[in-house]
Amino acid sequence: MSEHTEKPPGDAAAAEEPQGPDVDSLPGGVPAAVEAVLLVVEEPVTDLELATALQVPVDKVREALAELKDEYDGYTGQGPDTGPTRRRGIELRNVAGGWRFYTRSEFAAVVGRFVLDGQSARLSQAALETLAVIAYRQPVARSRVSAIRGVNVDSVVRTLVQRGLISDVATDPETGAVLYGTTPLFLERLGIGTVADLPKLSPHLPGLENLQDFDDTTY
Amino acid sequence: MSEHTEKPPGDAAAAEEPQGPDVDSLPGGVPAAVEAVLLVVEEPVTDLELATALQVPVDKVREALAELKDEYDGYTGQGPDTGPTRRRGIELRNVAGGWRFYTRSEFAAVVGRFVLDGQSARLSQAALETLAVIAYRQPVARSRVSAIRGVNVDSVVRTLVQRGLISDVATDPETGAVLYGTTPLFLERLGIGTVADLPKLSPHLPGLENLQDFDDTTY
Amino acid sequence: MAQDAYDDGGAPAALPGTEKAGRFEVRLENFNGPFDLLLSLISKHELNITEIALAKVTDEFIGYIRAFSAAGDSFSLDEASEFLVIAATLLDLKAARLLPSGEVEDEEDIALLEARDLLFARLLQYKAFKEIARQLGTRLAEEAARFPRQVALEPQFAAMMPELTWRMSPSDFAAVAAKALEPREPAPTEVGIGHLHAPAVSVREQADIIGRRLQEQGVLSFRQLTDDADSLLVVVARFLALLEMFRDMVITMDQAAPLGELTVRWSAGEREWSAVSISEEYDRDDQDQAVLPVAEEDAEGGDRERAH
Repeated sequence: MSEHTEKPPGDAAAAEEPQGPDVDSLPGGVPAAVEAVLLVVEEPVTDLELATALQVPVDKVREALAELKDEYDGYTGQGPDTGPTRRRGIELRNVAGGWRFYTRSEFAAVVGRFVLDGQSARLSQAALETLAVIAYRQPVARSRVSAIRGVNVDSVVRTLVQRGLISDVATDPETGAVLYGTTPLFLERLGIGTVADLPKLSPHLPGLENLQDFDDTTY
Repeated sequence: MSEHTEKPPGDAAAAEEPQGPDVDSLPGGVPAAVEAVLLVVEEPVTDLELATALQVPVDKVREALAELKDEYDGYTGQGPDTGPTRRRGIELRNVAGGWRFYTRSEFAAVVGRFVLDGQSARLSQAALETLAVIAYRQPVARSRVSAIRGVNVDSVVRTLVQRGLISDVATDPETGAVLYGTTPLFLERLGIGTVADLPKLSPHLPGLENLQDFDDTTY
Repeated sequence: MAQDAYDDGGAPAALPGTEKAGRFEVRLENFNGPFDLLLSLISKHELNITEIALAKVTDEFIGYIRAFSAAGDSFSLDEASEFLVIAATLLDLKAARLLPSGEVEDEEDIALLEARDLLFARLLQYKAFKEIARQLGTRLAEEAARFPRQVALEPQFAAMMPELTWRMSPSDFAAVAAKALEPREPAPTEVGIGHLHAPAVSVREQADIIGRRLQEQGVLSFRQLTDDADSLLVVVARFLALLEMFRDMVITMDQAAPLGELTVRWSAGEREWSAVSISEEYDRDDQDQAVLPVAEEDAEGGDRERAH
């Protein structure tokens, strides 16, 4: 998952790892095992990754995730073993294609004091507009973003790369220009699953959904 | 740091008027607030620290901690609002005078499998370069490393900390940012005695003493 | 549809400039780029493609550029030239309106009309992104209230990590450091395509050409004045030149009907007139020879945006 590590040759370590007990038989079962893994993840983790670690079918993981999410939200608990639960200070969310624990936003003021590096600084209007253009036009060259915004965007693009919200994702085969796209961190910061979940642009563009037609025509 | 960013008002606001809403009135109350804080703390946190942050009497925090511990263990839930709960994969433990979440030991095999998956015995190029910047610029804030490398380094820095090659060595007196430096393990791996033994960088580079000049302004 | 589109729904970009003590000022905190300015001008006049307000906007825009020059060191030429790009497009627009309607078989007419459509499409698009950006900002702020768990691994798991294999000598490591610390050139993200652009066109030169023609022949239509123009840019430059000459009161202009033929008449008789007098706003010998920058890529130097 992480780009900063390389696969060890043959995944030997994982293969040799002793099987361990069947999670289903442990107290708390699959949901508890999922919870345990979620406690150590550093970025959203997919149901498939969880199923691999737990060695159970992915359907069971999905079931457990849905159940946990409801539990943390305080909805469920009508089963034979569990009663209704209290809404928790922890939220289980599906963002950027995976699952991760977050603190609930009501407690931001309290929690913020314990987070060392704080949340990153807010983006300027210029950075937000540039980010929006890149998000909806990706993969896109800087010159195109610049044409849409009507100003030079070089330094804003640099800032966004540095903040990890966008990255160069490809090279234009014709011009050789670097093409930018948004990162998983962008999705996470926005709390959405994929780029397809971005709000629709069309309500803001009466009759001009087919933007490609004209923004390819640079002047 | 960057001209495109503004200090989040949250920081200042939190510092100046730590009032916030009364946690007791929020959904989930004190236990939920305690839970939220516990999710983000690196080090065990004491009941007194929690009480200060939450602005509630320490007795209430102790009560909430005891209740939470039981809940996570699957014992409680006899109150009017809550029924019996399932034993969770997360454990709330009191260690060294403070409280912290741990994965439940039954799931060590599963968690271990997850942690090991994708781990490598080698550092990625990104990790290596980040390590190099930190080694030659220490003590240095993550934001500065990110500025020098031009990309977001958050997750690489975490990897390097996890690997024991760097650690937080100080706090920037002005910004409060964590400053990183290399560890004795790093020196050992490289086979040198002290940081001063690092080879001098070639003369075509701006002298280390001048590095401030460019990375504060150019990026 | 067009009208709705210009309704600056809840987000009227405040007019960035105000006349104050005879000097032009730009409130930089409100200013975020040329399109922003154009949008504000347009919403102020509730611009409609077929309305005369377009001329007003154009004039006002030219006023901006003049004021920029007059303000001297407060504004970089970069900024002014970026405005000029927009101004040129606006002038395309205005010029398009001046061409006889119904006679669009002329390729140039079509080009001008397309330029108009292009500009409005661009403005609409920009406005859409502005609104979306606001939504994203709100969303990001809301999300910032949630903190993900991000803590070090429990020691038992950290200990499970495979032992690091380290084959690097101190000098290898220094080489990595040298490379990583090297000041990076701004990434050459695009292949230079400057050579593909039409050369810059000087308003002064064009003024000289049409000025002489008008002096010789007395009355000419805009069509006649531009029939030898080999590019859209020349047409634009000549139009700019006409505006300047009009200001200098050496010509009069007459248009019987909206979109009708524009007739230009030399009104200065034998009076001494030289194109040199009109040039300052557009030709800045000391700084930049590009009079009408053709493409955004030409813009160089730092970021000219006013952050926030």
